[in-house]
Amino acid sequence: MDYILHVLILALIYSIFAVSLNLELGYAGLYNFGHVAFFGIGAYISALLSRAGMPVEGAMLCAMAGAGIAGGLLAVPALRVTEDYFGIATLVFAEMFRLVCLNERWLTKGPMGLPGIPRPAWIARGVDGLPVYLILTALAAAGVFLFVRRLTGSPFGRALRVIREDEHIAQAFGKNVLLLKIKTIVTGSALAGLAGTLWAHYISYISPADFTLTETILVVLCVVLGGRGTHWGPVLGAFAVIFFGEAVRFLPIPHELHRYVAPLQGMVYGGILVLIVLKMPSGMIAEHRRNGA
Amino acid sequence: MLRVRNVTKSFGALMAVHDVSFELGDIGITGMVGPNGSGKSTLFHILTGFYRLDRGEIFFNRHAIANRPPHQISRLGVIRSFQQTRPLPFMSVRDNLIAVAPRQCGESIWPLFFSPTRVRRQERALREKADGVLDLLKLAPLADELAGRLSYGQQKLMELGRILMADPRLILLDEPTAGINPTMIRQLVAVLCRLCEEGIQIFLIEHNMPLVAQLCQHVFVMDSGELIFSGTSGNARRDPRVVEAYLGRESHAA
Amino acid sequence: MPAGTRASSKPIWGGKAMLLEVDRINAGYGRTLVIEDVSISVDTGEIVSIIGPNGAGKSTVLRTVAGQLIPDAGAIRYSGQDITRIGMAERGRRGLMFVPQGMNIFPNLTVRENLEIAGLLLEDKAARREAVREALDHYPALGRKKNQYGRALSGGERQLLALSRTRILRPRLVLLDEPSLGLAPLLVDHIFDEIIRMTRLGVSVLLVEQNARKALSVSHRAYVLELGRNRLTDTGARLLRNEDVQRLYLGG
Amino acid sequence: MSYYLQLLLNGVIAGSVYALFAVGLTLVYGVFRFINFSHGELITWGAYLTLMFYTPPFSWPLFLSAIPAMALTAVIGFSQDFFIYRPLRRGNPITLLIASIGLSYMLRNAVRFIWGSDLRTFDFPPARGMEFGGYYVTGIQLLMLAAAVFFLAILYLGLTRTLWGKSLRATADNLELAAIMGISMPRVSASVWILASVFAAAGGILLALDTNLEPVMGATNLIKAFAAVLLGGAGNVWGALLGGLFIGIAENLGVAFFSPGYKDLVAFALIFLLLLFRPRGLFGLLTGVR
Repeated sequence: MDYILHVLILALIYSIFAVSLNLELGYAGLYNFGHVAFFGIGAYISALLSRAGMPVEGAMLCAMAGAGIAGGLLAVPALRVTEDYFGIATLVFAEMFRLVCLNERWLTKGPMGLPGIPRPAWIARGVDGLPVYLILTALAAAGVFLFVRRLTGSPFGRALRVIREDEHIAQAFGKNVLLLKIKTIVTGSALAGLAGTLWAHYISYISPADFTLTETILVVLCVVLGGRGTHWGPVLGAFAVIFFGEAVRFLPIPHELHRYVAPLQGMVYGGILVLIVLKMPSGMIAEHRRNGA
Repeated sequence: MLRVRNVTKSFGALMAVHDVSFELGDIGITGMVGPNGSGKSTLFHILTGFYRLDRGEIFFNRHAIANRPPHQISRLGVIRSFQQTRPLPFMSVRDNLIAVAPRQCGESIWPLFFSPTRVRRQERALREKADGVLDLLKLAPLADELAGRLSYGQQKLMELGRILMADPRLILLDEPTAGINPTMIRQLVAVLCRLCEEGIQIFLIEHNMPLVAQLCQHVFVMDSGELIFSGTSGNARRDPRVVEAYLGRESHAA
Repeated sequence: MPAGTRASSKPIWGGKAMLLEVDRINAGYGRTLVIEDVSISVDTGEIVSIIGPNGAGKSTVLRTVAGQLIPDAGAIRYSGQDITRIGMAERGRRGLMFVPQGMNIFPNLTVRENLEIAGLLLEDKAARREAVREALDHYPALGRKKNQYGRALSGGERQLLALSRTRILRPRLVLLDEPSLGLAPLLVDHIFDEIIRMTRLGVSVLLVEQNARKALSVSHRAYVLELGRNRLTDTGARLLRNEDVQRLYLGG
Repeated sequence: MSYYLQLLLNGVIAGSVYALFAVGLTLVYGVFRFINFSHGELITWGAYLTLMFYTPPFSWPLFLSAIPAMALTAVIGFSQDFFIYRPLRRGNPITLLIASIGLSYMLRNAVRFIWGSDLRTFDFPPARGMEFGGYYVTGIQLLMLAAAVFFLAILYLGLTRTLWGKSLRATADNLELAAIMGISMPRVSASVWILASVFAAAGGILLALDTNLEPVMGATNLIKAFAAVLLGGAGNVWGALLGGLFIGIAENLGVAFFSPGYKDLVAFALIFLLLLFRPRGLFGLLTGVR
């Protein structure tokens, strides 16, 4: 039973992470492959602040703000280049983030990571705190989902779609494309920071090894598999990816073959990503069948 | 009122636009013509902020708009069209019009959550405005159709509808009649004339000289980056430099 | 069959087939048709040009004949054989050479390397090396700059380099897309002299040109296109004096 | 002073290997206008395949085992394009980037699946550094430098002396004109992918001689190769070579100023700066030959 709560919490955290990426990737056409860096920044900020005695709720808010600001710092320079270079610039940003975490031992304890990240005071530690944490995560996920749905269903979302389809038209009709993109990335990064804090305080131990290309692949997979530019797509994708990831644990695999599981899973994730792009680019829920604002 | 002074632009060694100066007084429809490679498209992109100019100044009603980003120029009422139609294929025709309307408070995050009524009110107003424009262009029955499924000519009309949604004071059209059939051209011309009567200035780039003669009171002719003629289209046809620009120079016999 | 041999195949039904017959072709990009039912023909030894106001579809016709664009309908016959759907390389081997508009040389290859690539269709290595050497001797302007990169050449020199491919491949028909684009008037005369010299090599020319008078003054025959359709056709000399041509360009 | 020269020497050696990675990456970009993210995995596969042939049950000598390794890597490289990239070529560059990221993740995990995740080495006997003029160079480093120079020399001769090489450069220069000239696209694309794969594999093998093998070695070196490509001007083969050398030297000299942990940061920071200020690269058109 506790295991199911664990998987649900993970899936909800990942759906926040995927919905926030979808705001950038699905609606504005911004292929931000560095999204995991903001997930990490959120996790580290709230971990450091809460370990230093700050109440967890405050730490979480600071984490979101910090991640948002970091998003702005990346967006302003990175938006000067075209799509595919933007994708590579953000990917490099994520790797730089991980490298800084590895080497600034005075702050992040480097590869040993940060143990003992406290949970909010009103949530019990350990296993019996799970149901309450699940509620907290569910509320957060619902809040983020509604916030993003309101955002993308509004003229703001429509303007993003104009930018995604044809930037020249957006510019020619008075839309400040750069400002809209920066707002989108700042918002998306802040929400990724939220996912990061929820994850940090749930797992209670983080290290740079948790924010690698693997996480980037996973969240891109959630969005692309689920359906870019749709409301429910990323959530569906997140649940599918997490359940597949966790379900593998139940397969009756003899011990000596155990080491083959993780690489096989990685091959499957990579393979699905390639197949989706090749055969089903619009993902499970196709955007335009649901027609516009 | 558009004033262009000594605009010059070169791409590496190629002098695309060389020291061009002209003014669009309060003439209704003005045309700019010239053979391919004469620099008229480059000038058009400079006027609308998509290209940066090397030297010169441009004024639109007292505002200096040289090298300003396209969205700032557009907000002054200088609205342009593109040579190829660029519909937003996955949106309905009406949404294509509403999406491009300027100054939408719903496009910034704060009002969305803190003054939603103002956003809803503006949405309704834009919807009515769009339907009005669609009636003017006789596209009303297609309002809910996906823009991607329209014919090429209908997309050109929709593009004009989008321009009207942006409350234009000066419309810059890039080869509006390229690739559409004569009946659709007549419909387009009728709409342009009506806009003129409402005081909207139109500046039209076209190489379809007969159409320019019929539509424009005043014509500029460009050839290899330079402005070689300014006057009525009737005189343009008889001006030796214009004839040579178009038909070229006969050389010594083979 | 290396290009340049003279064996022109005779059609079975007697009567020598025209070198090139374009028969009612329709072509365009995406959903928009640019040319409809356009027919033109070129015979051996002729210079034929296609003129007409911008957007008349001149280049589209040429690119369809060259094989860069497959027409939606109609047929193209070259010395009696249907080549409508044949690839550019095969058309090149049969002696049909295309010089595109604008950037028609390799800027980051040297002049000599440009010529070697130009001669790629000559299967025989020795013949290719000989043809390149002969071309470099024949055009001293290119010979002097044979080790310089293409991008260092002036507009006129670039066009000469593009045209010099004719001397290497010795094709039977050359398609030229706006050779005078972006060139100063003096250079235009120089380039057209070169085109005329080409015909002395037994090469026929199909020429698309915006500089209508210049083209008509060197053409045996010419076709005038308007809005993607055949409008007029006559000898170059008569079209020069034809009033309709000027009205087509300038209206009124 | 000799300390810096030693670092410089190490830099040149590392740089020449990075150049091997960068040259293949920029050639693919030159012809297909897309950065192949899974180019890194070709580096990894080249190294691991060589190790496979070098150790039992094959245990062939190093040179002999490198040949089939590079050949198999070329097969992987060619089939990447044939089965995945070619159908996507019409789409926008983003789908190609996502596909190449997914493919890279798949190939990396395939290495982990077959050879496990722990470090492996060729475990040559620790060669005492040969000392001349006060600088220490191990036998392996000399071999690396010699092999890299050998491969780059072949590339230079191939691209400037043979018609095949010139048609490759012509296609990278102007794709449309190359088709008009009768250059066969299938042949060019096959040779580009095979060339890029062989050079990546060669670089991977040389790298593995000096350091150890791990499944993620390709990814870290890919970022360096990409920095070299940007430095040289995307699509510019000689620019990529110079870019690779520059990065090797910058990294090794950098060690004298900040902690070795940040060695990779040099390439990352360089990419960021280059992307934002000089996307066309420092050597843009200086060296000319694309």
